[in-house]
Amino acid sequence: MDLLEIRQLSLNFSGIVALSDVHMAVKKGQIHAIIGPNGAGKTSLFNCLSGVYVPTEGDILVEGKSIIGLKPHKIAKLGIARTFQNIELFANMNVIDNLLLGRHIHMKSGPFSGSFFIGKTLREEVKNRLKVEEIIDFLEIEKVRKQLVGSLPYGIQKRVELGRALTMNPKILLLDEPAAGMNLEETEDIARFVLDINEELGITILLVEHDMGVVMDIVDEITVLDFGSQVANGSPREIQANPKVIEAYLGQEE
Amino acid sequence: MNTEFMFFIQLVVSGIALGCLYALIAVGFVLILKATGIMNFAQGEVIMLSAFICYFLVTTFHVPFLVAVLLTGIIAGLMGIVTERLILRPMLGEPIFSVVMVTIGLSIFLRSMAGILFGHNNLVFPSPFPTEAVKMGGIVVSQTEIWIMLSSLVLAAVFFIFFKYSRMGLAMRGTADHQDVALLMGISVKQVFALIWAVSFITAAASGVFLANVMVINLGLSVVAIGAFPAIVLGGLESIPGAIVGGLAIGIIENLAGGYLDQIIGGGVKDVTPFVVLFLVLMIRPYGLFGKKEIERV
Amino acid sequence: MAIRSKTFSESYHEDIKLFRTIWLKSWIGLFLVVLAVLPLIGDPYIVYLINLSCIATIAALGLNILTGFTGQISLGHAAFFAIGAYATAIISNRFQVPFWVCLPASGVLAACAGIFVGIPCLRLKGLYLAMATMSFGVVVEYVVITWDNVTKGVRGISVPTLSIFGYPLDSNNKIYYFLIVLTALAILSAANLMRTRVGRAFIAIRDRDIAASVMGVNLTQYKVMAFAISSFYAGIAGGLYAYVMEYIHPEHFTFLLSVQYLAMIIIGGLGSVLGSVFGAVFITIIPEFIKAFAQFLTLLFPALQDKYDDGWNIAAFGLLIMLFLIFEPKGLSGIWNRIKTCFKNWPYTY
Amino acid sequence: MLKVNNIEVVYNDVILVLKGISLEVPDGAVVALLGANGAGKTTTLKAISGILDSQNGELEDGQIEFMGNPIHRLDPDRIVKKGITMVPEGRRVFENLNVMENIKIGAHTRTDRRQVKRDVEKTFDYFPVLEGRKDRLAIFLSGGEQQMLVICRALISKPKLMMLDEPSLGLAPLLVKEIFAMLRVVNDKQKTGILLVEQNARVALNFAKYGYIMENGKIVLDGPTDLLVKNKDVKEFYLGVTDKMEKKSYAQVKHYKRRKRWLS
Amino acid sequence: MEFKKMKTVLTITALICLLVSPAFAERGVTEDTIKVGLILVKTGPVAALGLPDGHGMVDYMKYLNDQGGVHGRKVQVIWEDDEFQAPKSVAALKKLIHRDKVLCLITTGGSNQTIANMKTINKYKISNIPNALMQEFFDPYQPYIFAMGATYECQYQCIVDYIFGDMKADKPRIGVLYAKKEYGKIGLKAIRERAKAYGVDLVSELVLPTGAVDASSQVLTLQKNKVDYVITCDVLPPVISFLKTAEKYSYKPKAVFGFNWATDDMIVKACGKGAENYIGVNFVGGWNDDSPGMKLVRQIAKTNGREVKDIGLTSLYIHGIGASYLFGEAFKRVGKDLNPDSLKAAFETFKDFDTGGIFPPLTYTDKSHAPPEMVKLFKADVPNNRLVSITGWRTPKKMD
Repeated sequence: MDLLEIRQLSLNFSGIVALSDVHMAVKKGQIHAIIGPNGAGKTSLFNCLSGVYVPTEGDILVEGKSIIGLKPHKIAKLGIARTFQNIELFANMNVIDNLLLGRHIHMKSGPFSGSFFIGKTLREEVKNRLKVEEIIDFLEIEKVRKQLVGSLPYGIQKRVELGRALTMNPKILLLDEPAAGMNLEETEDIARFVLDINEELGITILLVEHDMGVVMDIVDEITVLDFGSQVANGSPREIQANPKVIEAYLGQEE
Repeated sequence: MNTEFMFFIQLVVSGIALGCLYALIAVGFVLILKATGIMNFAQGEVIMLSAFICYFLVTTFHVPFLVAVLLTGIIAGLMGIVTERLILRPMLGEPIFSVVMVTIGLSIFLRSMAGILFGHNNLVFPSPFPTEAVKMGGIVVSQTEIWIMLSSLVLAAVFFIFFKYSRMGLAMRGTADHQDVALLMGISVKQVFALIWAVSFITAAASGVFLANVMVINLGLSVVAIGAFPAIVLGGLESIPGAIVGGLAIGIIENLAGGYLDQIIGGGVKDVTPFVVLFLVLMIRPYGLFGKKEIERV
Repeated sequence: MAIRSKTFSESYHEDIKLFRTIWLKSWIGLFLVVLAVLPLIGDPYIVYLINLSCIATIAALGLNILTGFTGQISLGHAAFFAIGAYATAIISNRFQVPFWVCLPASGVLAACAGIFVGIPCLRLKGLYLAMATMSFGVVVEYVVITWDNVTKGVRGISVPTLSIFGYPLDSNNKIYYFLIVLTALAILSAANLMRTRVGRAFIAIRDRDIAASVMGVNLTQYKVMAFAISSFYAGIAGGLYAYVMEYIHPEHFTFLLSVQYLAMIIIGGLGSVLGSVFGAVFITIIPEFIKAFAQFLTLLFPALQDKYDDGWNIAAFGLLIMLFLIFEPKGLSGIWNRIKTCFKNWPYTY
Repeated sequence: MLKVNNIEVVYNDVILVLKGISLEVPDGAVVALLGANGAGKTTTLKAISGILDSQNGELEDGQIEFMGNPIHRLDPDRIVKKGITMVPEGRRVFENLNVMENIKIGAHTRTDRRQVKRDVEKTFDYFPVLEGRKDRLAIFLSGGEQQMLVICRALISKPKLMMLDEPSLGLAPLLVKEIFAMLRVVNDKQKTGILLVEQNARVALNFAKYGYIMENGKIVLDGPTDLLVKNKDVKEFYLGVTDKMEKKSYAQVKHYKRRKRWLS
Repeated sequence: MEFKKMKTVLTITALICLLVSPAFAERGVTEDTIKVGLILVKTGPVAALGLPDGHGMVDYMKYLNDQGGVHGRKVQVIWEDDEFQAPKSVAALKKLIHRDKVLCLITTGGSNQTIANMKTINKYKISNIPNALMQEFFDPYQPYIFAMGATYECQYQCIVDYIFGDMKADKPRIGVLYAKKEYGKIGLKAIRERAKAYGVDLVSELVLPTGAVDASSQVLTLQKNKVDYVITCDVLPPVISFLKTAEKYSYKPKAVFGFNWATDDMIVKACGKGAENYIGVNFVGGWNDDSPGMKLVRQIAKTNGREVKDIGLTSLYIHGIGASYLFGEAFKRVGKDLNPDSLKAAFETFKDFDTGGIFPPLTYTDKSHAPPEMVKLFKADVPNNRLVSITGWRTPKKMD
């Protein structure tokens, strides 16, 4: 069974068709990319997956269970984590707190126990802090631990956002343009992290990216969207050779 | 015609007159809200000050009424520019909360200054409008009210045209969206802000002068501005036509509640009804009747 | 160079402690001692002002949790405060129950009202929310005035003296200790709450609500929870107010009171527990300082004696708020943080 | 045309972001400014267009000259009037204005209103897509359309120098090509100078005649682009090719913490 | 730097206010002074009521001092502004007692402030004359509160009596406009009960709020219900709004009545012809009365350079002078040995004490501090812009 399956998904938005009849499947353990021109509906698809938008038609199955109509926080509990195109970090918290928020679904303390901060709550905080520190090590952001994320440079913020998604211990990680606005070195870093996450942590990854260098090099499968509908699906090699994709998206190589 | 029906019509008509006043006050709020995102809590004090200024111009300095109105407008406009220059410009780029708080500080300051400068007595404006009311088919409208309605209408039209078609109006709308990008377009944001505060204060002055004609002038006059809050929200905070429709709606609702509900439920429902209506409207339309729904983009 | 002990931590457990250095602990100890002996040396006037500050602090903490931390603007805080005050007055009058039933009951009632307002207001944001909560305030005021066989309406209602296990706290100096302890508890629990899971979720909602929900924060639940906690604090503060004043009247709980609480948290610092304390004390005490200063001026310049208008006191208050925010838009907690860094780095400037 | 001479910029009175930047854009030239995130490229553009104040920044030292006149003390609206327009990063359209109004607002500084009308039609020739969306609110445009719109909006003010901050950010490859082709036309026809800040070094170096490379608030390398592309470091760190002009694969990036250093 | 300076200044001022608190053996009384407190609103919208009242109180004490004081002592008045808020009023009283150490208060201001202070007043034996007129202040007996001025109930009973008695109305259609305040609610109830006693039900009971922009819906409703006697339980500004709106709709009831806070020459000045049918009740004399007391009032105003238009509400100025007059008299009666107890005792020797027409004659005993339940009625004199009294002091008729 595929980990994630999208069936005949359509989304209308103030009279504008954002997605129509999209279907695709993400296999467990793979890195899967969605590419397509701007306005093709890639981000809208992500928003449907994480429950921010409710699709007009179709179905989304995670491990065979439909997540249509579930609120975002319920979907998060099912193991879907994501990052955003324009960084959506909590700018007034420090890095640790941002990552600890990622642990939200794995923690239990409520308003009463929180007010007293003894015993179980304290132990829980420390335990989750350990997990957060692991991710901090993994992403090499030890130095900025206690800084407010709002004051960090763009590249680091992107990495923190990735970390925040990772602390959720997701089954599937949705990455929305992880390499956008990065220079070569930073792009390399991100590419490496994506591979590591996939290999070492065994997390399935679905990503949207415009940097064809990255996409073609690291992913297992690609889905191409244009005007809200699916144009092609296949391995990087197949996609690169697909005339429809070249016409709509890649352009002729000079 | 039967008296019940006449009663209803008369309530609606006087509600419209009252609503025009609310609309005028609401427009003053909305102008600043639209361009700068700031809710100016000192608006009521400007209204009150204008009423006092106009009163003293007419009584102490024996300035003819129309000239006094003009002078009041000019003084209010200058006050707007000074306020923007001294108080709000240093706050550019600061959190909106702090800026709103500054206007609350300003309101405290202005109110007590009004007390110091103009005293605490109840004053009655020597109204230039004849007290003879106009009767049309049994419906009574006072001349003051006719003036209020006419000038609200004219102001609304002027603002609408200004924002839709003029270069400066467009610049203001742009500034409302993104201040920093507006700067890059060669728009002098400072100028825009100074202008908007001046215009808003002038609108407040207009409502102040009219209020002076229908109410006793005292420091409590500033509270009327709070009565205009429901109008602003109903109109959707940033829409001038919305503010006007909102004002009218609130005026009519208030009067109808006063005429009918007060007898049934009893005890001052008139004042509470606008707020209850406001609450209910927000439950159904969280962005007011005319407000734009913000699209969540992530 | 002075070496300060304990500026590093050896475990995460230590890293998340509230009071980390020995210095901080001793300063707090000293402060508590000063507070404890104050009623013995200061006059009842000052004690009364501190009592008012304590009540304001608890209410401001509540509002800061909702507005400062969770980002839900409320202009109806006075209403929750009023509900707490009236609950205490009515319950203690009708059923003659002691404070440890009355006070929590007031808090819970106010919290219920908070939930009642919070749920329909879930979809509202910014000014729209402010106006909706303000409407609630207007309605509560109306109900309190109109429902006179319960609230005694515009007559006002008197409150029995607060007594702790038979010992009546019948003077301001006696009730003072009670208030100090409760305020300290309120501050501590707010500070604790804000650095745990719930508090983080609140801040996340304020900063980016969509991102927060995608990270697994149940927006509905947490927004309503913020409303409930905030109004719980307001309810407790209201109950204490009723005990301190021993008589309450609808005119004490107007829209202006809501604005005043908002002023406290903005001046103190939004999203800062300590800021709420500073703001509450500032707004309560500063008018007294201004008055004292004005008196001082008339001593210096006797010519002012008869000319001085009391309006100047309030004008100065308004001016002070404006100037303060123009120079320090982040509020008192901003100044506090600067002083703290200054101390930390002493004797170096940066 | 534009001369930036040794400028220093401080944020919030404490953080020194630009540590003496000098660069030059000759008449009608296309110049690229490259560098890592946080190197200070955007700050440089902001300093030139005079909008540092509104962001708590301050120009501490140095001069900026445009057509021989110093402009670093001018308000941003005066600078626009002199002929410098900046296209900010991140497709900053006025969301609540429609496409037509967005373009018109770009002509704020122009007084010849009749000519503006004709010019609006002309800009639509560059991006015919926009003409069909004339009355749509800008918020409803797709990312690519928004990027076109902000470029149109900048063009309508008839700038002598156009500064673009990451025009390719988040755009599909085909669209990137289209936009740069259009910029080329503008540069050729109207002789508008272009100062380009880009992350996408490959595109930028291909497009510009001269390039500057920034690191940590300083210019570390500059030269004609045809020379720059041959530089070993540029090749490795900006173009991602090996000495033998082969493209590296991201999948083969090594798993150790790398640091690059520039001599400076 | 700036902050440091500010801090130093603040600290110094704080220290000064702490240290400059003089200590006296007997609170508020020395060889040559009597310290008297006064808590009354000075700023904000309600100051229109507080200022003339307080000025009257201060002016009379000044007059007393100019006459040589009381038994060689000059009276020193310390006026604290409470902004009409109970918490501030409580704070002000604490300051007056503990810092300034006053002997008594001339007044504690409005009803809700006075009640909030009640306990302290009793504890520290602070004699005072509240200027709100509530039954709670003298029933049950409050040892240190000396109520002055007919209660709202009494005032409205007199109004209803006037409608049935003097105006000889037959089956009058009575409507009430009230504010949702203390006086409004008490007034409404009193009118309702009194009318009932005459066998008439009220036709309309409408709220007219204090800050009302216009009174259209109220006027229209009264007009529709053919109300011919309107009784207002409202302060001046809304009553003025009402009269003006009524004029607009040419609504002319036979009479419009108002109680003491709305019985002032101001109403005629403001409404002109609109006030033609206005009749007010008050427990202080009229400004132009020819009584010795009112002559004194006018003389005090003159020596203090106060003209009628500066004073504002003259009826309140008169009230202020009256209150101080009572205190002056009490000080005189005590003699040299002045303390809280002897002051109270002196007040309790008042028997049919005549203020010369400022107040009706009044009596206090050690069992009752009830005010004289007497009022005068005043009618608008439009050409002369003032109210003139149309009756002498009268009490509500005994009903059985």
